[in-house]
Amino acid sequence: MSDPTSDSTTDWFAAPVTRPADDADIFHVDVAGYEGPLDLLLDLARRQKVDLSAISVLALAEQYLSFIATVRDKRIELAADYLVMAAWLAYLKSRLMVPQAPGDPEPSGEMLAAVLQFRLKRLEAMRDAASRLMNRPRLGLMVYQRGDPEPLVIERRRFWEATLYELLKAYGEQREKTVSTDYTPFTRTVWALGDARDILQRLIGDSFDWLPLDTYLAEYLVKPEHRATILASSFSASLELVREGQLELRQQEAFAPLLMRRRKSDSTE
Amino acid sequence: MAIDEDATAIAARNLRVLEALLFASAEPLSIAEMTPFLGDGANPRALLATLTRDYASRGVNLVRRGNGWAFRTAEDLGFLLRREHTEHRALSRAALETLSIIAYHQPATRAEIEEIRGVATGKGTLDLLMEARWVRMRGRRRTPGRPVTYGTTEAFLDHFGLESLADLPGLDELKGAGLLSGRLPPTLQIPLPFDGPLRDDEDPLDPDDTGDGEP
Amino acid sequence: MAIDEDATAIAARNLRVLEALLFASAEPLSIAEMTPFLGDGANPRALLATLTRDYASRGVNLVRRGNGWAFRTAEDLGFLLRREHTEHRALSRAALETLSIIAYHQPATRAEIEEIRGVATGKGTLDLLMEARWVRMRGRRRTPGRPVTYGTTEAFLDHFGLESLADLPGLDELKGAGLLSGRLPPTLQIPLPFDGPLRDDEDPLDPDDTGDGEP
Repeated sequence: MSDPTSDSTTDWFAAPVTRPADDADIFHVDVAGYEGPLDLLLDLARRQKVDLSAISVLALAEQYLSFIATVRDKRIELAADYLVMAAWLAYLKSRLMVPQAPGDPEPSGEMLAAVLQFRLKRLEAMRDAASRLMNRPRLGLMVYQRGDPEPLVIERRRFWEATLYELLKAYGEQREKTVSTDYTPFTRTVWALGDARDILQRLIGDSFDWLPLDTYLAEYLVKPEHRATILASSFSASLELVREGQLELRQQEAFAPLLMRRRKSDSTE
Repeated sequence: MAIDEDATAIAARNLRVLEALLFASAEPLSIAEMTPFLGDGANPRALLATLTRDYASRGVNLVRRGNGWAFRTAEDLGFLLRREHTEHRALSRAALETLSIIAYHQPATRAEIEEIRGVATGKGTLDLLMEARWVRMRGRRRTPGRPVTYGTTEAFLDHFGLESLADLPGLDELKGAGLLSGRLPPTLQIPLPFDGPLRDDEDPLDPDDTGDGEP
Repeated sequence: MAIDEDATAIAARNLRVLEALLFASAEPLSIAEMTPFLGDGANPRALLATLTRDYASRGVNLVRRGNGWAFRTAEDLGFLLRREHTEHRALSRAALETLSIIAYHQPATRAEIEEIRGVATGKGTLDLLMEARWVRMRGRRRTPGRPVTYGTTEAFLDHFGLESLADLPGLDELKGAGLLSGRLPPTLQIPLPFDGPLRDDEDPLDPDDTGDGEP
């Protein structure tokens, strides 16, 4: 049995009329043809052959319950929906048969019956609306659009833009990309300030004679590539030593040799 | 006098332009789509009214479909032109009911459709209706779960020969009987199908919103 | 008298039927195809003549195509259905690179372009440059595989404001303009581009030569 609660592929035009109308054994055991309990109820209601607003809800509930009972006796699986509806209808039946006691907070049987009637009428109305829609002069069936439309032709023309500069730049970059360059990282000797200070201290020692910085550093200044860093670091270090009062610096004029000597401590003066 | 003659000539030309445009297109054209082709100061509505009148008695009529306008063969000639349709697949009952529920109750969520049908609606049914371009996702209802709201399209109006949703068959009776109400029993306020812009309780869809997942 | 009135009504109806038929048909209809839809004793030719006259001044005309008849947009309104859309777009980086290599190294084959760029050049890039009318196929190199040789066009010179290819800057100028860094091996040479007639190693293209296929 297919799942009756999901959409069946039943054709609305072909199938519904084939369902046996007012057949005495409407309870031939088949729920597969119904799209859920509401569909089944609507079908049962139609069999009362009256306006939906005049159907006997009690009779309808009984028919549904007996249908479900038959189906269950035959041990046919039923989707939960059908059983929930059966439970609700049993409740509806009981509410209809027992008069509403004053102060009863539960909904009255009449109200429940009205709800069911409304739902059935609404479903039927939608079915009716669907068939009225389908019977309208539909496009492609009764009404036609232009068979050979002449669509708008849009001619796209693209203008590409580029400047000579962009062109040349692109070329330059391409050519450079292909040039294989070996890159060797350039390492340079750098005298750290701390090292320069230590070396300077050691070289000057206790000499109290004015001597140019270059002379002190003569042995280190052999390699020309080291000259700049050595001089720079030593000079910085010497300034530091002057500030500390350990060294004296003197220069006669701009670019003249930088003379330095150990400062005589005040105590020795 | 000369100005009047000019005006007449311009109107005549604009009518020809509209005729050509509408004849050339298989799909309805909106006024916004037609306006660029008309001269400055043209009144497209008045021109369309003239064309509608001119063609009213002919074998081809100018009809309005939502915001669009299109030439369609006259309805009364349908039986004559009716062709053999082999590939026209009949819609399943589920699809038909779902379509009519969306049409009459829009904006409608899947839960509302299921409430009326009393059955779960497979996603395939809605997909099929959207594929047929009759149904579209409108937005998301501003309620817990943010369900997608569905509505009909202009192609729906076109296919079923409706100028607007107000032309839905039996709409007034259904309204009178309170059957367009989602609530029970019929409330005082009876909603009417609505395919306009988003309502207060609808959020727009994200650009990449693909609708509800499979339930 | 009554018969005449009937005849007029029948003719009017037949005209409507023809209008609808011709409008809805995907192809021009022959008289033989239309006749079954008309009443007995109808004169299709006379009806078609009437319709042709009725529509002669409208935006849509009834025209004859061989043995068939069809509605067509009036010729003077044909421009309506054709719109030109021009867009200006910047050349992609890949296209610029390819173009510059072709400019300097022409005649250049695709393989040569790829060797310099170091990446495969999609056919789309070359097509685009040819669509822009800046690059043309010159001929085919007389080497295995007979690859197409590409060169620039006069439109290229025109667009980039060059009198001739000799105006393309050489090595020193490129360096001077900062377009090539100083750290270049002395072996780097900028070739002299050549856009003259076919060289000795080039064969002319066949008239129907459409270039290389996709690699």
